[in-house]
Amino acid sequence: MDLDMGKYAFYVWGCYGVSAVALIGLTVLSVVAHRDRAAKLKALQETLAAEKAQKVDA
Amino acid sequence: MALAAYPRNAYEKPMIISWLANPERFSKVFAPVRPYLAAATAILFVWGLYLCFASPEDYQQGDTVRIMYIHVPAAWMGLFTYLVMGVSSFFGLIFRHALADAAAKAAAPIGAVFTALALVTGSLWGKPMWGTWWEWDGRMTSVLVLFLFYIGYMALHASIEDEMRAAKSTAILALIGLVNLPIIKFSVDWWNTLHQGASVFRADGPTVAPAMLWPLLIMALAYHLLFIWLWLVRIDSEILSRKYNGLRARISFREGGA
Amino acid sequence: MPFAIRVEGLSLKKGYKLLISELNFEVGPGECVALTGANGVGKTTLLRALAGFAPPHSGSIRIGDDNSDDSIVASNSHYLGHAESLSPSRRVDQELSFQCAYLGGTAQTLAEAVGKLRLNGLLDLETRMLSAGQKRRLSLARLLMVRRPVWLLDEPMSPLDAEHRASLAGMMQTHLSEGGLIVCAVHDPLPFETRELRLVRAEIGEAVYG
Amino acid sequence: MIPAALALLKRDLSLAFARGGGPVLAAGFYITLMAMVPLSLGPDAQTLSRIAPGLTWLCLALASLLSLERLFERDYEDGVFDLLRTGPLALEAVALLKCLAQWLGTGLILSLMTPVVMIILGAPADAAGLSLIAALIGSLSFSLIGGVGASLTLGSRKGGVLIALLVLPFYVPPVIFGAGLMDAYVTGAPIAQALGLLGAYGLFALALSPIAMGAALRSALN
Repeated sequence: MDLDMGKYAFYVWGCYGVSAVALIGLTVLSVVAHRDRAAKLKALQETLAAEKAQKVDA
Repeated sequence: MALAAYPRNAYEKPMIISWLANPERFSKVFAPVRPYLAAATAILFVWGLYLCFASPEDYQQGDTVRIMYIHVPAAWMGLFTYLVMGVSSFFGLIFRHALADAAAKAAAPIGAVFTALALVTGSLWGKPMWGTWWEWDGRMTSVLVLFLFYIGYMALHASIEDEMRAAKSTAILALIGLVNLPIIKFSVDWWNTLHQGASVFRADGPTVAPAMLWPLLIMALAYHLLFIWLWLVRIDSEILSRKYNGLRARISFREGGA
Repeated sequence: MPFAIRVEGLSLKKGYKLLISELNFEVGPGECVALTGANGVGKTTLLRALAGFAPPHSGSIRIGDDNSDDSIVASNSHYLGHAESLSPSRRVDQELSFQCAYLGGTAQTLAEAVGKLRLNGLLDLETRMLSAGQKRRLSLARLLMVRRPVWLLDEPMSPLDAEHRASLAGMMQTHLSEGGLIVCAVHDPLPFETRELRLVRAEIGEAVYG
Repeated sequence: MIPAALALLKRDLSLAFARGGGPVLAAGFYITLMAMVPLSLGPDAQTLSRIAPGLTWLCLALASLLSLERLFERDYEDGVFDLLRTGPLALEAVALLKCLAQWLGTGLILSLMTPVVMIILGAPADAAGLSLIAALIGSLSFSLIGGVGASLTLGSRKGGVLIALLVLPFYVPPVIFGAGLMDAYVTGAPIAQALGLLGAYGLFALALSPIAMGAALRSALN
């Protein structure tokens, strides 16, 4: 492993840094959005099921 | 006299053209695959990044050669994603698959990020190598236009409220873009030869030494897997939100009254 | 073979919602079908599908004898929707002569339509200055300027006053007596014999994709 | 069919010219833009004459964007398309005729002004004929591609800016070929290739854009 980039440190680490931020950011956004939507859908489905159950009881 | 025809119950079975085109089934099949895909992506990234810094310096470019390992895959993925979007849009438009629309929409932001990374890392590579942040050569200009396509595509999708219409309009845009990209690339290359004196890049780009091939290949593979994984997550997001909207529409329909 | 509309197994969607499912009906020459039903039940959607503006989700619409080709539907029918298809900055006579030339009428049929609908006093006005009733009468002119067997009318009476309602009813009856067909979305019953097609709200099942 | 097409063309032209809308606006914008050039770059004749052809093409492309937003929007909102669709013309033909009317109302006038503007900026006077032909082909391509952008954004909330964003990448080839053509002429290089490419792109736009506009309009209108 050679982690000393010498005089090019700014450019090399800049590239890897920007790429890491962008790709990790995209991943986090995608996964969080996915979780949110799954939770929202589940909540709605549960309310509907509860309503239905109530109707059957009544 | 009333006609004897009344609309029947509107319960509809989704049309099955191909097995996986059913969004429900698509979700079910790929949900268990996604964690493995995520793990494989992570492993490949660790391995690839190790190779990036374990490989020797280039005798000409020195340490900046390590930029290539993330720049070139990003550029490839920018193009590849557009191809994926174009093909998805084609299926969405011709066969009216809702899943294909979702697939095209889900791919766009990923492609935009890859393309932006290609531009930024290219610029950061160009400065130490050629002494300039930006060179108006054919390749960079074309990638910039590609990036603008992604922006336009996403802006168009966001600006049309009706989901079906948005899908259709953006699919048409993606297809026109697919046909036009080679023409734009050609025109930019033609323009570049016209003004060749200004260009500092070699037309064929740097040749890759074998020792540098491995890190490049592994990183490219990691980028591909990352794309596929993110794509699947985002498609599933789309399916979930459509299902949610469908349920909402059904409730408002039921409670709407006359 | 006289004209007829045959609708078989027709399903129509609006967005993700299936509004009309498996609808069957026929309209023969000299017949007027009155579409009734609550708001949002799909009357306009059905009329637009009959005009060939939106493809059916499934099923078929046949107009005439054999096929339901888009252009054939269009050139055999008049569609009058809620929007009056008028440009606000153009004068009434300009709009009339454009519609007449575009749809294939003649100067003579134009003059006749103007006479029958008593549009003479409006000809030099810009359409944005007209009242809703006047605009509707202007739209009705194309039914007379260019003879077509099928009239698809979306609540044609609503902006008109009593006098003009009666005269439109007369126009429709004349059209029927000449062997024409009318499909007409209405809220109030028409003052002549019609067949009623009542659309009922479809029970939406699962969220529908595609 | 032909009387219907003529009637539609006549109507759209009269709408375009009514109250000095599109054409005067586009011409005024074009001139203003060109007047800004020496003001921003300095009046040095040598610099100006070198960049005149390219700048003219850039301004032509920008001015062509102006009236696109209203190309289909007004008829869409007024429900005129319901009437147009019950006529003898296919939606593709309707769209093409509307583009043609829009071009006659703006692109043609901008093209006629192009040689004058170029010469004012210092291009040689004998380039006038060629620049007119190139501008005619170029502006027609701009109108057709612009029509596609206008049909795609129909009914969306941010019409104008969005059309520009969608359409400008597709303006790249004609701008390159057109400006390259004038460059070649001024420097004495052969012009056949650039002219051929410009014409080919125009034909390509003519063939493809009605199909795309028809599909987009159909989806917006149903």
